[in-house]
Amino acid sequence: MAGVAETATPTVLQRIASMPLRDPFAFVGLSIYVIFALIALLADVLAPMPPLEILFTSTGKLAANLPPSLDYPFGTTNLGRDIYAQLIHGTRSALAVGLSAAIVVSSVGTVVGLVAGYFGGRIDSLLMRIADMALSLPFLPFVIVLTGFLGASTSNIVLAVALLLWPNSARVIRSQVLTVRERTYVEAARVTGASSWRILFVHVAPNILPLSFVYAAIAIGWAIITEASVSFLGFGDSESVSWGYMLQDAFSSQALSRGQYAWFVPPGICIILIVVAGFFISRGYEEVFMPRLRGR
Amino acid sequence: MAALVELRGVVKHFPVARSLGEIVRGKRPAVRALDGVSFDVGSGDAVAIVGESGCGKTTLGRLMLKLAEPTGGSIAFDGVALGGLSGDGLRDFRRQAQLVFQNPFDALNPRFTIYRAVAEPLVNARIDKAEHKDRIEKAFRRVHLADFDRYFDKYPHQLSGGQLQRVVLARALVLAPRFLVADEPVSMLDVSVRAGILTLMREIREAMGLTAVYISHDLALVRYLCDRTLVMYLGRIVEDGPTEAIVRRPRHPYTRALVAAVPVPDADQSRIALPIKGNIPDSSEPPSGCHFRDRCPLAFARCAEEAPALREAAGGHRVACHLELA
Amino acid sequence: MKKLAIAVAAGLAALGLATTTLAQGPTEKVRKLNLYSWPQAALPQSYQAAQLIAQQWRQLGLDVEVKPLQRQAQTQLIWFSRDKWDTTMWRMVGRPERSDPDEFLYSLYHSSYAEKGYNFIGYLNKEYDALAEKQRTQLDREERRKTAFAMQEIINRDQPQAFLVHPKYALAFNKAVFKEDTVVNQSGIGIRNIWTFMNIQPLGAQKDLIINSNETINATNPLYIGGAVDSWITDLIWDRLMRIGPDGMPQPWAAEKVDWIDDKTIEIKLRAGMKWHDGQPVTIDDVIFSFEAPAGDKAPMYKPFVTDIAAMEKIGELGLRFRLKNVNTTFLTASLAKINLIPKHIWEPVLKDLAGKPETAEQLKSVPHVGSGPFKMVRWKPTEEILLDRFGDHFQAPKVERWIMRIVPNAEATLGMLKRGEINFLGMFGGDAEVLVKFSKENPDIAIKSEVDIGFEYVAFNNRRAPFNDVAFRRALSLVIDRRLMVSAAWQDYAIPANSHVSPVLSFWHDPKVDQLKTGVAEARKILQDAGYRLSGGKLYYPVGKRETLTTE
Amino acid sequence: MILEVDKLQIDYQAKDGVTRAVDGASFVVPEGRIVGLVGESGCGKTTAVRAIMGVLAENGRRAGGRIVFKGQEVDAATTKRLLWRDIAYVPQSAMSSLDPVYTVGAQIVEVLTKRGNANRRDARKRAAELFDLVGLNERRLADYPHQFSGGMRQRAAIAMALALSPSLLLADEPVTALDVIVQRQILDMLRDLQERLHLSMVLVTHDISVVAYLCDEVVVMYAGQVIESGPVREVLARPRHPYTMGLRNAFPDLMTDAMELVPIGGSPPDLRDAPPGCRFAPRCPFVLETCTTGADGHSLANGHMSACRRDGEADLLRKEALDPVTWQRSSSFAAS
Amino acid sequence: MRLVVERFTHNALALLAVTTILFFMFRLMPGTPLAAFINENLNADQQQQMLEQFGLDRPMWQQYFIYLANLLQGEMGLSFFQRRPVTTILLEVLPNSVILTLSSLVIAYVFGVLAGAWLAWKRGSWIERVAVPAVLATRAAPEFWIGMVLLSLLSFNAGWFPSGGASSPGLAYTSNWQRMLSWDYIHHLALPVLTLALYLQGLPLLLMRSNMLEVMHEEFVTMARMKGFSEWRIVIHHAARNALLPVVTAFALGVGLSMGGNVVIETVFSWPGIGRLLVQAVSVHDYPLAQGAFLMIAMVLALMNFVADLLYIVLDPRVSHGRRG
Repeated sequence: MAGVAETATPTVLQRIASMPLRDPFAFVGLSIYVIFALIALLADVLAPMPPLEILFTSTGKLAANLPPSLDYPFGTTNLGRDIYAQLIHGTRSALAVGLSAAIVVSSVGTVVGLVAGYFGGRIDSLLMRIADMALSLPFLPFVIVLTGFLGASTSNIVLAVALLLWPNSARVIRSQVLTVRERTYVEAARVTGASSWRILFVHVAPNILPLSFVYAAIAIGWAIITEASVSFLGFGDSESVSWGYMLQDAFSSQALSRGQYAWFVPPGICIILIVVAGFFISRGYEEVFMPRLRGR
Repeated sequence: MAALVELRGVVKHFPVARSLGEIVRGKRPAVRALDGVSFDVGSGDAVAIVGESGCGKTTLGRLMLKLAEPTGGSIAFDGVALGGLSGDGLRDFRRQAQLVFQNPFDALNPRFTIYRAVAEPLVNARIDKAEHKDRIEKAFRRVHLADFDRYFDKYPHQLSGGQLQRVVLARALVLAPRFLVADEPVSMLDVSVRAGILTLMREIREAMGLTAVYISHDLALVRYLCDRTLVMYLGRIVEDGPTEAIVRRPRHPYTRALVAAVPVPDADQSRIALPIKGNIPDSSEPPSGCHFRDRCPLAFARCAEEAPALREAAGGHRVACHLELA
Repeated sequence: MKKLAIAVAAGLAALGLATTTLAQGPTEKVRKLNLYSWPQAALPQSYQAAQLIAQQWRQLGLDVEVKPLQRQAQTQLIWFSRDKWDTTMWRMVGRPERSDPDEFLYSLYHSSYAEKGYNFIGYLNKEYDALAEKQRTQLDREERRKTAFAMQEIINRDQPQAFLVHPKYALAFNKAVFKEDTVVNQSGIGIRNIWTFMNIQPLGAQKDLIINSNETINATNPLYIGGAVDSWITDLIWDRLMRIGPDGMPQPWAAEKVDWIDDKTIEIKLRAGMKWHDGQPVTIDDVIFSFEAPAGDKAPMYKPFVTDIAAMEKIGELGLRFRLKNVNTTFLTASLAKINLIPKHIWEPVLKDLAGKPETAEQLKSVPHVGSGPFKMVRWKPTEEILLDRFGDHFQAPKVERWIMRIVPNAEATLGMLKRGEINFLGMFGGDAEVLVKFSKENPDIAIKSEVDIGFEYVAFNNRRAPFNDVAFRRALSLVIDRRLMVSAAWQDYAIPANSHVSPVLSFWHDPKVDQLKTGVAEARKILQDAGYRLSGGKLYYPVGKRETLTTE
Repeated sequence: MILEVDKLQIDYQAKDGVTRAVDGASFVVPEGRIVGLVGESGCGKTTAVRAIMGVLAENGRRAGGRIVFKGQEVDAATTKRLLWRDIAYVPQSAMSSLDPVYTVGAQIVEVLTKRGNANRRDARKRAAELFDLVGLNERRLADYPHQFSGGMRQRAAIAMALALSPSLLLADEPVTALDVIVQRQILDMLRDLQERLHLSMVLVTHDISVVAYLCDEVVVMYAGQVIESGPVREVLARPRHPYTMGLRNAFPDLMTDAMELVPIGGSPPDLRDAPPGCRFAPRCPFVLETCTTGADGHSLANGHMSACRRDGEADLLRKEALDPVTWQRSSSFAAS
Repeated sequence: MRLVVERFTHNALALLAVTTILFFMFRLMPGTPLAAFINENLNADQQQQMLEQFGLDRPMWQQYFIYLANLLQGEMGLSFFQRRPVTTILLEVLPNSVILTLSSLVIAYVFGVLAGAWLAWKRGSWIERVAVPAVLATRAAPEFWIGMVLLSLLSFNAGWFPSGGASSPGLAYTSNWQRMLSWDYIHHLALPVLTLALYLQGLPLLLMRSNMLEVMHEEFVTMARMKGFSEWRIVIHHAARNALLPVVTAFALGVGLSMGGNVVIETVFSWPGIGRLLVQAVSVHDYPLAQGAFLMIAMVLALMNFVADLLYIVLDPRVSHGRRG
């Protein structure tokens, strides 16, 4: 197994790695990810001030609603927090939410899709009925109910997102498996005596991997938007600073009326950037790997 | 010579989606791909299975290689029933029976190098890695790809159709099998390279003493490769006999039509009118009795009531027809 | 570098600690304390205060973590499982009936409320209990006032909780629409009160008063209290025998006069000529019915307000005598100014219908909205608006034609509506007061009125468990909190410092002595030191011999 | 001559260069005859007929040459007028060339009303006639394409092509995907129609048996060029170009006794970088040095054209070509 | 017909499963409805009485079947706070949500389809190169954020639109229809619809564009060219007709999906719809109301899934007319 995987992965990785060069969309998307990842890693260096630290002016007054300055590039909130620090540290929670959701969604989706598609029959029907069920749960309401009642920890948001998003990837991966399964070389592998698991993981899965990446990239975006929406509605995890939390804070503290654009515009743009990066990448991959995959 | 592969009353049904009414009434409509097929393939023989699309010939090939399980009947390989094979027994069977595919462009995993693709059977058969190179080179020589080093590190898309089909053949031969099924091995290839593959296959079969089953719709091609031909129509064998005899003196009305329909590359050929009309009926609802009767110019009442059995006729033929056909 | 320095210091301190421990016998470090709070999204000021308080407590060597909890979880933890928490942010809101200090004086600290009631902090003090009971029987205001002062001083001494601020609520109206001096300020409540709604005078064509609420109206039911906003509406539709006046004192309303005959007897005279909204006259039988109806089990929320009534006697056409079971100074506020007058001819069949069924009047599918109040119900869409018409036959008929309340959940939209004239009376503002001030500067038609609340914000200590069962510890924790900082940094100057459960706006009842709370880190440290607590290595240790029995949850 | 194609050149623009799919192909279609256009995949035969229809892929472009229909030169603009009224097309895959969301009848009616000048009622009547003509029951006009079997779909496509009574029919591999019996039925029908309607026809195919069965003339294409053409009988019996000779050898023949199959070594050249001179030279057993340089040699005798430079020795070469050993001489034999 | 029944059963079963999950999810949530009331006046008896009122004193499985039985009669219990039947409360706001969803979807899809087809037409141009990322960005932007910005700009600052709600104060209408057709209602509807439509248009646009590009390469389109049809006819009759198929089903699915997604928009614009109701119910822990609102949204979703299946069956002859011949 291991020996086989060694030789199989490079081609997939090569394709994934060379893709950005061929697709400018994917290149931009990947660059955005890299930049945010760097910001998240270096958050403590870029913004040494803890994001929830209450700041005071030199005269001992609360440093509230300060306009952007050298000390506070985006100013401060009405409760005297450094907006810049929040934005920088928000990257961490955005990536944490996004990546963990992506990993769960794409791994569950991939495994379910592979198993359902390859083995078919009862397992397939069972898994697909479960997927149908999860798909008939309204997305945001479900997340709200779950976080509203169970508490709004980041892990609950990830759980809710994962519970509802895996069927999408599972379905598409399943249908892709169905077509790959019909490919002659899969049959050829059977003739040469390959076991089902070997066929599944050596011959079928590598064709599916790019799709998993596509769904992972989409899931990153969904999870981040969902976290932001839930935070915005006031069900967020108030112990971790996220962009959604910042927007909620700005909205309820009336940054709009105050015209504190530096407070509510940057988090919105960050969300757009990171989500659109996922779209760009998934679009790029779709174009490269399965031009006919779009639509229903 | 003893039969290597024996088929007895093989039936294969594919279920089709059921309507609610059918579910309620417990009906299970199905496409009857094979409807009671029995024959033997003698060791060292080359047998052709000929018929139009939908006649069940491809299904038959898959069943013989245990790529699908029959709904009824039995298939035995070297005296062992395929139905019961699993584990080591199955692995052993896989080493002995191989398949050559219709579409060489899709028969190799696009992510595998040629070397890895051809090594796949060796890996699956758990053959010591040290032996791989040797065996692979030998197989490549067999298929006249003597300059094998040129191919090993290439990917399938870098090769031409003829080369690919040779690699597919090499993969089939790398385990030195006894039994080979070839499903339309040249129909996807360009005309000018077909001949090369056909001659190669004949040569290999003779050199290795392989037992082979060729599946094709093309009588001309079959005639080149095989001594014996089975003609299928709607899941049943309608005629079975020496290829030359079938081509020259077809007995069954369907075989006659088939032979008459084959165009020949000769502008001076005599244009015999096709003896039959109409299309192949839906295989989930074939006619009663003889499946061919609704298109048969000679059909009579009995044909609708009783399915004709395959019985001996003159010239080493077996024919499934109620009439005594000369 | 700095971290390293701290680590070294801590190490040295630990060394020091080891030696002192050897010298003085084993002592225990005060465990980490959880300070619960609402999430910032729900109550930003309170959350901010919690953060600031935690910072100040840390200066005493305490390990404090602020833990925001959603409402449900907080209720569950603090209210329903009373021994499982250390300290939490909490608030008491002002309501007109709380203008009588009894509710806060009695319910908050009386030991009988420790199990289930408002004394969720578990403050047990016999001396206080006695005073709380005593003030209820003191019909003489001056005497009662002395008792109230004594109670406030006890609380100041014991600091069962740390009062933070009395918030100031800024409300506003459009003075281009309404005549400014017809707006009435009710002490401790502000301008959003029934007196304003009856008196406010439109200047021009706009004859509707359009007010906002950021909460949904749950119910408009004279026998059910759903939420705070609900009572604004029931107030307007249904009259009561008395009302809390702008000065915070109950004054006769539907009753022309109210007289104490003796300690346990009150006589009232109903105002003549009152009508229900359906045109029927209001009779003394309706009044009796209104007080009898909650006595059964069909209006559990109102039942407590009539349990003190022993008997009611009709005196002539319009007179009624209440005989009470106990002496009760609060009867005027808590019963006469609380019970909605409902028409017998409509409600009698309704209640009869409910008899024997599990449902109560609270669950009525269609509540008869017939009252005798200054406004009558026209239309109600719970999530959009409620619309009332003026009741012209009322003895104090309003000047505005209609009273409309719009449900606007967010502060941002509320301001937008105020600006665009979609509302003309800001009845509730959940946003930033500073924004409102700025807003009124940009929109000169908007007049802001602010008023200190009867209610207050505080940090509750769980008096049941260590270390909060120690007065010294509580005092220290309270004194270290800088109230001015709270006012400025958390409430943005829209609050005044608090140290009493009786708001300074209730100037008659408020004891000014308790305002002189001397706060500061030094003060707090001194108290702790005197009580034997020790600071070692930046951490606070219990006095010798005191053992911790709990662990942080 | 109903159609003359003269030195047609078609380019495909791809990322890695220009492919000249058709490079100076010339052939003619005499009135009332069936011309077979044969060649292997990628030889440019389909591209050539599509160019006549004025429909090339997005990256395709006519780079040169003339197309003359009934004596009139046609270009992109003028072709449009002729389409379907004068020149109609029968596709290889009738399934994908019928719009899946309309009934077959509706699609025939569409042609009749939008391109012909029929009103709807006449159009429906005519559609029924057309179905009858190709041996389909007119009830099936109300069916959708996917409800037809392969042979019926092909018949429907032919009915559609005949809708406006064109004088020239271009059929691109019309029977390739079909089983032999159905294939034969369609071929018979085409012949029958051609005779009854006096059609001229171009039949594109890779199968010389089909050409032998149906066509009057044959045009052999290789690597974008016409290498041999002439009357079918003549060309098949006495091929003059080594490629045609090779093709003849490579086919198993059901009826003859000669059982040796001889492959042509190598594969067609990459058209992005076609070799100079004769494009068959690398695979040709009779190759001379002069073959790989200079311009093509075209010689014509009795309407039989060959592009071989050794055309003079054709009879000799043909004899040699029958010997399998000859073909092993080709330099690319091993790597077929 | 067989397909229709099959799809119906699928969707109905999924809905039943959702109902079941939801029921037990809510029952297993921490806390009791009593926790919603901080009232010192509630003694133990009264609390018990309250549990009985809401039927919470019975075993869970009994509650479940009672719940299902009631549900079949359109009863979803009483709201803890409003003390009114959940069904009544929901039906009051449902029309608002439906109107908001439908009108924004219609606008989004009409625009999306046209713009998508146009972009497919403009393939390779600079317009396409700018438009596609821009459209992706609109799909990436959080709806509430767009709402915030639009509200701030167009309502608070410019004053063109009302700041929220569904109608001006105190307006009365004789019927719901009259209300919904009134200028005032449309004026209130405009900004939320605009926001939602801005978010929603991306899907049909990109879908239409890629479908068009794909269909334009289909052989039958080439054939239509060969038949000499005008380019307009090819694009409209053949390409667009085929490309629209998935878009139409996406529309039906979109109704169900965006009903759920409207939660944030309704909150930003104080729109009295079912999503805002859900948020409020969740934030005050009104279990029956939250459950009802959720279920209502889920039902719309299931219904629309079914409609999408139906549309697919009806519109695509390949599905509706089985294979024959």
